[in-house]
Amino acid sequence: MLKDKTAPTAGFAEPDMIQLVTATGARVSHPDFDRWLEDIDADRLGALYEDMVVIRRIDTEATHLQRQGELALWPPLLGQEAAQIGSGRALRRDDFVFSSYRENGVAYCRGVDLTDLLRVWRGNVSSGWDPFEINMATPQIIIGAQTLHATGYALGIQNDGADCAAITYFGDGAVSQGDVNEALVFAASFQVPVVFFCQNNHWAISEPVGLQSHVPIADRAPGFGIPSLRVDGNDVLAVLAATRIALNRARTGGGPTFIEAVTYRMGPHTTADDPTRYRDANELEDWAAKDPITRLEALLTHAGLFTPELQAAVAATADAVAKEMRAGCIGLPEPEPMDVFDNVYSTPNSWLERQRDHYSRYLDTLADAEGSN
Amino acid sequence: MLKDKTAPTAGFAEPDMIQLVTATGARVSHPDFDRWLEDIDADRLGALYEDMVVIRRIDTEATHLQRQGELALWPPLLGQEAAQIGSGRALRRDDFVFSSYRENGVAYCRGVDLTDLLRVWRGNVSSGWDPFEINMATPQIIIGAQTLHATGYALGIQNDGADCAAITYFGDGAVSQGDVNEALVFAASFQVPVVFFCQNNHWAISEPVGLQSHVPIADRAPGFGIPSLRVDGNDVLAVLAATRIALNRARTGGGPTFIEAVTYRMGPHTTADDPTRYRDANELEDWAAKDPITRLEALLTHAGLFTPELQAAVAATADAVAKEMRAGCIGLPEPEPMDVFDNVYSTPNSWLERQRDHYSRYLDTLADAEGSN
Amino acid sequence: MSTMTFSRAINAGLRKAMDDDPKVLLMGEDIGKLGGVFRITDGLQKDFGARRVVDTPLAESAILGTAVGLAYRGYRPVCEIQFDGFIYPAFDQIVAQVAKLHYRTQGKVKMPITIRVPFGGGIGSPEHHSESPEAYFTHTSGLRVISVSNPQDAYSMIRQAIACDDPVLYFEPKRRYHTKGEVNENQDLAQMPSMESAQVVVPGTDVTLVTYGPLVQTAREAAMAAADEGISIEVIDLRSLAPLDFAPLEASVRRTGRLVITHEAAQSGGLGAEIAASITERCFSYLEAAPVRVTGFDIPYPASKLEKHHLPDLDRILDGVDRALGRPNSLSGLEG
Amino acid sequence: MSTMTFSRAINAGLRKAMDDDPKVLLMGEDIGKLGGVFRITDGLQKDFGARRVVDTPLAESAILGTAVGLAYRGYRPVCEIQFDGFIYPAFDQIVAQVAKLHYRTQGKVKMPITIRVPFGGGIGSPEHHSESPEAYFTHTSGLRVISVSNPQDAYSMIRQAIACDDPVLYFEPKRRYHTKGEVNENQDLAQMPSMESAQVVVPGTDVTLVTYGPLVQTAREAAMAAADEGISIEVIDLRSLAPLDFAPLEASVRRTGRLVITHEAAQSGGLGAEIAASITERCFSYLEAAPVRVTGFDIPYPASKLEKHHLPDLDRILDGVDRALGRPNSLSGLEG
Ligand SMILES: Cc1ncc(C[n+]2csc(CCOP(=O)(O)OP(=O)(O)O)c2C)c(N)n1
Ligand SMILES: Cc1ncc(C[n+]2csc(CCOP(=O)(O)OP(=O)(O)O)c2C)c(N)n1
Ligand SMILES: [Mg+2]
Ligand SMILES: [Mg+2]
Repeated sequence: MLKDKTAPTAGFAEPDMIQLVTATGARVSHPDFDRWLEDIDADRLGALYEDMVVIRRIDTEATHLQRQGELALWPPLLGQEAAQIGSGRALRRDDFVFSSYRENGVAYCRGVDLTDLLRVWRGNVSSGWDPFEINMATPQIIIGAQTLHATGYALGIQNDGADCAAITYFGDGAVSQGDVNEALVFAASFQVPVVFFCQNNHWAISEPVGLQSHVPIADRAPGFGIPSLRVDGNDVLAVLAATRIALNRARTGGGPTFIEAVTYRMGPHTTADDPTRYRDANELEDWAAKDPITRLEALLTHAGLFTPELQAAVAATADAVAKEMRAGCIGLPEPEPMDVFDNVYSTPNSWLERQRDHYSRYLDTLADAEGSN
Repeated sequence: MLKDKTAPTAGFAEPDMIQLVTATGARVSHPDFDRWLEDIDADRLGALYEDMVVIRRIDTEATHLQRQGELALWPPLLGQEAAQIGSGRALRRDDFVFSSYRENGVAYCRGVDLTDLLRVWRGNVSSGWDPFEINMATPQIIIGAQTLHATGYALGIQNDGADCAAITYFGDGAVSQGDVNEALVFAASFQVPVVFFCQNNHWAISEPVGLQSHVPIADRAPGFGIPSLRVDGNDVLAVLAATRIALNRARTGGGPTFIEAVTYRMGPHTTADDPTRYRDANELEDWAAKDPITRLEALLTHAGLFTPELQAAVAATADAVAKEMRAGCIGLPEPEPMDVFDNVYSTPNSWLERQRDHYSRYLDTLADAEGSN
Repeated sequence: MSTMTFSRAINAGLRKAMDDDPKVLLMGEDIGKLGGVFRITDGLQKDFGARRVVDTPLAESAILGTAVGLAYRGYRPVCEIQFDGFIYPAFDQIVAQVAKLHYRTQGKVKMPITIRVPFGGGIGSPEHHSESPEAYFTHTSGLRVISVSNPQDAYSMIRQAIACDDPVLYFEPKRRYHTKGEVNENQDLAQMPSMESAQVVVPGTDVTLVTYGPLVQTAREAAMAAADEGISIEVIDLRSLAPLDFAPLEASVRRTGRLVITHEAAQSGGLGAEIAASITERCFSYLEAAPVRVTGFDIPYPASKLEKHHLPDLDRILDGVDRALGRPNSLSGLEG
Repeated sequence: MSTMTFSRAINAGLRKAMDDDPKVLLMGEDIGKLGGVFRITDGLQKDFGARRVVDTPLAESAILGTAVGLAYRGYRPVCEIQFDGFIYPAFDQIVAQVAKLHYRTQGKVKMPITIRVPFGGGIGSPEHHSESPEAYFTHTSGLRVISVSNPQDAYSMIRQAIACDDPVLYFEPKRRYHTKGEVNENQDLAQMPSMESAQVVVPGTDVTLVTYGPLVQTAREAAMAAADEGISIEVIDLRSLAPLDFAPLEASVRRTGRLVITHEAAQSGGLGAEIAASITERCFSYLEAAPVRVTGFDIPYPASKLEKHHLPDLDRILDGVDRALGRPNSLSGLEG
C-alpha cells in the first residue's frame, strides 16, 4: 500500500540506466533509442569524438592557465564530456540553454568564442559572452536559479507558438534547492517546452549524491508529472538520443522532460578545491575505467573508425583550439577602472551618476598626487 | 521507457484513494488499515463524532464572531473535519505539530484553550497559545515554511533518541513552494521521524489544485524517497489509520511518510474571501454530498450507535464549547500600547529601549495634551 | 479626466500597458478569475486571456524566476506579490538575478520586470500582511523602486514602470486602494513627469516633510493641521525611492532648514536614514536642526489591535515637526 | 594566550561552545569532512560526530528552516552560509521566521540560532562570493548582527553569539581569515566585553573613523598614515551592527566633531546611512561637518579585476578624512 521507494539503491546499479555503448565500447541496441541515432554515421561519430577530445583539451588548457595564474578559477568538466557533448549536439540553433558554471562543453557546442569562454574566469567580467549570440545564458552561479529561467523562457516559447525548446543544466546537488523543484512545478503546470538536464556527477563539492537523495534523481520528476529518463552519462550516444527524445517532446507540445545523466566529476570541484580531503581514491579509479572518451574510442575501434587519420585530425584541432584559447586569454585587455559603473542600469540613474562623477574626480586627484610626487 | 505520469487524473478518481467508510456510511475492510483501528469501539467512534461536530461548531461560531465584528478574520475549516480530527486524534501528547492557519481542529485535539485559539484572529496578538503547552506551534501564515520547522524538530527528536514524532500540516497549494520540497529532501536525507500531512482541499484561495499539479499530490513524495499514502480525507477512519501508520513508522526508525488527505474546502478561503467569483456552485454541491460528518453519522446509524443520547450529548458539548469560546473571545482584555515593544528580543536591546522610552514619553505628552484640553 | 479609485487606476494602467504592448503579461497568485485578493487585476484575464494574465502555482521564487526567463525571451512581465510579507521567498531571484543580470551581462540582457507589491499597514490584517520592506530593495543596486500615493500617479507610474527597461519595484499603499481621485488617462508616457522625480505636494516655508506611499495623505493632513497653528509645512512626495530625487528635497531644505521624514518601515536602516544622511551631506550648512525621523519602530509588525501604536500618524508626525522646529515636543528636555 | 589565525580562532570558539553545551550543533554545506570551503569547521565533525556537525543537502532555506525546528526542540544551531551571496534563498526563513518567532509567540519560543556568514570582497572571487549583505539584516527587527575584525573577537564573539538566546548573524571578513593574532581562550563568557559594545581601537582627536569587519585593519592603517601627516584619527570598531552601540561613537564625535564611516557595502541604504543619521540626531550641535561615507558603490559586486575600484581602501578612506576635515580632497570645489 505504501508507495515505498526507499529501498537501498546505493551505487545506482547500472541496470537502471539506459546504455547504448558498453564500458568496453560495444554497441547495444535499444528499441526506443536507436531510431534517434539513425543519422549518426561514421562522420558524425567522428565529429562527436572530436568534440569530446577538444573540450577535454579546453578543460585541461584552462586548468593549466589557472595554475599559471592566468585564470582566477576554473571549474573542470573532466569526465563529463559525453554528457555535455551528447546533449549539446542535440540542440538546434534556436533552442536556448540555461546552464550552471560547469557546462563549458555545452558552450563550445553552441559556438562560443573561446576568449569569451574565459573572460569570466580570468576575472575581467562577471560573464563572458552575449547570450543572444549563441542562444545560451552565461554561467549561473546561484545553484538551481537557472532552472526557473529556462522554464520562464519556455513559457515564452509556448506563448509565441514557436517550436524551439529551452534546456537547463544543473547538478545532483542542485536538485535539493527549492528553485529546481519549483521549476518542475511550473513546467509541469504549464506543460512548457523545457528539458531539465541533470548531470549527476556524484558530487556537490564534498557532498556525495547520496546525501541529496537516497533514490535515483530521475525518480524525482514523475512525481511532479514530468516524465524522466535516466541515462549513462558517459555514453555519448545514449545522452544524444535521450536529449533528442526530450527536445522532440518539447517541440511537439509534449511538455517538459527530465533527464538524469549519470556521470562523474573526475577532477576537483574547481581549481580551488582539494578532493583528496573527502573522496576515496578508489572511487576515482573505478570511474576512470568508465572514461567517456576511452569508451568512444573503443566503439570507434570496434567499428574500424579509429584511424590514424582521425586521431591526427582531432589532435590537430585540439591543439589549434587550445592555442587559440590561450592566446585569446592572455591577450585580453585589462578592464578600465570606470567600467565598474557601466550597465548597472540601462537608463541613467542619478545616484550612480554622482558616484561615477565623484570616483572619476577621485582618480584624477590620485593621478595628480602621483604625478606631483 | 519514459516514466510518464502525466496522464489526465482530473477529479482525482476515487479509486486511487484509501477509503474505509463509503459515502453512504458503509464500512469497507482493508487488509493493511484495519489493524490500526482495532481499538475504535463504539465509545471511540462516538468521541470522534463529537470532535467533528464540536470543531464544526467552533468553526461556525468563529465565523459568526467574525461577521459580528468580534474577530478580524477567520479561516474556516468547514468540510475538513475528518482530515483534522482523524489525524489530530492519532497523535500522542509528546508529538509535536507544525501547522498552517487552518488547523483549528487539530489545535482542538491538542487541547488548546478556546480563548487562546481566537486571540490571534481577534487581532490581539500575533499568535495565540504557548506552543510548549500543547506541543503545537502556533499558526504559520507563510505558506510551507512550517514543513521545514517540523523536519528540523524531527532531526532533534532523532538526535535525542526519543520515540515521538513531528507532524506538519499544509495545503495543496503549499506543495508548490520550494520550502515544502526542501523539507522532503531533508527529511528523506536524514530519515527523520516526521509526517507530512497534506490536506488537499482542492483550492488555494481561487486556484484549483490542478494548477499546482496534474498528478495526485501523493505521487510527489516517492520521488524524494518518501513513501506516501493517499486517503479519503473525508473518511475519519481512513485518516486516523493512515496517520497512525505514518506515526508508527516515524517512531520505529522508519523515517518520514507523506499523507495526502483528499478533502474539500466547503467554505471561503477566509471570511474575507468570496468564492462565488471563481468556484462553480455545482462543485460545492457535489462535495456537500460527501460531507464528513454526514458520513460518520451514516456509519453510526448503520451500527445502531447514532442514538438520541449520543446526539444530545454531542449537541450539549458543542453548545458549551461555543458558549465558552464566545465568552472568552469577547472577554479578552485589550492589549496595552506599550506591549508593542515586548519580546522582540529575549535580552535587552539598546535601539528598542530608546524607542520604547521615547514612545512612552510621547504617550505621556499626548495624555497631558488631552488632559489640558 | 475621470474620477476613479486608486485600485481602479492601477487596473486601468495595467490595461493600457497591455493594450499598447503585446509583450506585457501579468503573473501572480489568484490574479486571474479572482482578479487578485485586492481585485487590482479584475477583468483583465477575461479580456486578455490566460496567457497574458497568468495564475501561477503558489511559489514566489518561481514567479520571479520564470519572469526572468520570460524577459530573456523578450517579454515584459508584471509580477504581483500578493502581500508585502510574501516577497521574501522571491528575494534571491530578485536580488541575485533580476537586479544583477543587466550588469552581469554587460548590458546584453535587459530585465524589464515590474514587481507590484501591495505594502504597508493600517488594514487590520494578521502578521505578514502589513509590512514595509522597501529598504531591502532600495539598498539593492540594479533595482528601481517607486511608490505611489494617489490615483493619478498609480496610473501613470505603473505604465512608466512597465515601459522601463530596468526592473522596477512598484509599492502600492494598500490602505489607500479605496481612495478616489482624478485620473487623466490621455497622457503619453513622454508627457508624464519622470517616475524618478519627487514632487512638492504642499508648498510651505517652515519645515520640509518628506514621505511616500500611504503616509503622503497623512502628511497632507499634518500640514493642514499645522497651518492652523501657523506652521507652514512643505510636503514632498518622494515617488521614487531608488534612486531618490534629491533636487527638490535640497531646494526645500535650503529654504526651511528643517527636515522631517516619515515612513511606516522600521527606523533603523530604513529609507529615512538614507534621506537624513544624504540631506545632511548635501545641505549641512543650511540645516538648523538634525533631520527628524518619525517611523515605525524596530519591531516585527504588531498584532492589528496594536498597529496604531506602530504606525506614524498625524499626531506623531506633528510631534516630529515640533522637534525639528525646536518647539515643545515629547522629547523636550532630553538632550540630543 | 596563544597566537592563531582568524579562521582558527573561530574554529576554537565553535569547539569550545560545543564542548560546553551538548545542544550546540553545526549545520551547513561541506562543513563535515571538508571542514567547509574555508576550513573553519576543520576537524569538528571528526571530534563531535556527524550528528553535531551536519553536512546538509544543498538548500539554504532548508538549513535555516530546519534550524528553526531544532531551536523549538531546544537545540542551538549554528548555521554556516558558504558565501555571503548564497544567503538570499534563506532570506524568508531568516526574516519571516528566525527574526519574528520570539515576538510572534510573545516570548514563548526562543531562537538561539547563530548564522555564520563569510562576507566581503578582496579575495579575487567571481560574482556572489564577495558581497556585504549586512544592511538587509540590520534593518530586520528581531535579529542581532555582529561582525568581527580580529582573532580575539572572532573567538569570543562566536561564543557569545552561540550563547545568546536571540538569533545572531555573525559576519566573518573572509579576506582576513589568514591574519594572525593573540587569543585568550581562558575567558568566561561573563568576563568578555559585551558583544553589543563598540570599541575604540585607535584613540585620536581630530576625526572619528567608524567601521567594522574587514575594513578595521584598513582603518588602522589609515590612522597610521594620517598620523604621519599630523592628523589624529580615532578608529572605532563597531563589532555590533544591530543594535549599534552609539555611546562610544557619540563620545568620540563630541570630541572630534567629525565623522567618517567606511564599509564595503553599497552606499545607498547601507549601514553608514544609519550611523550618519543617528549621530547627526544625537550630536548635531557638535558636528563641524557632515558625516562622510566612504563605501562601495551602488553597483552589483564587480568582476574581480575591478574590485579594487569598488572597495574602499586606504587612499579613499584618507580622502574621506580630508573631506571631513575640510582639507583639500577629491571633491574640493564641488558644493555640498
Ligand atoms: C545557492 C548556492 N548555494 C551554495 C553555493 C556554493 N556551491 C557552489 S557549487 C556547489 C555544489 C554544486 O553541486 P552540483 O549541483 O552537484 O553541481 P556540480 O558542481 O557537481 O556541477 C555549491 C554548494 C552556490 N553556488 N549557490
Ligand atoms: C509565501 C506565501 N505566499 C502567499 C500567501 C497568500 N496565501 C495565503 S493562503 C494561500 C493559499 C494556500 O492554499 P493551500 O496551501 O491549498 O492551503 P488552504 O488555504 O487551502 O488550506 C495563499 C496564496 C502566503 N500566505 N504565503
Ligand atoms: Mg554534482
Ligand atoms: Mg488548499
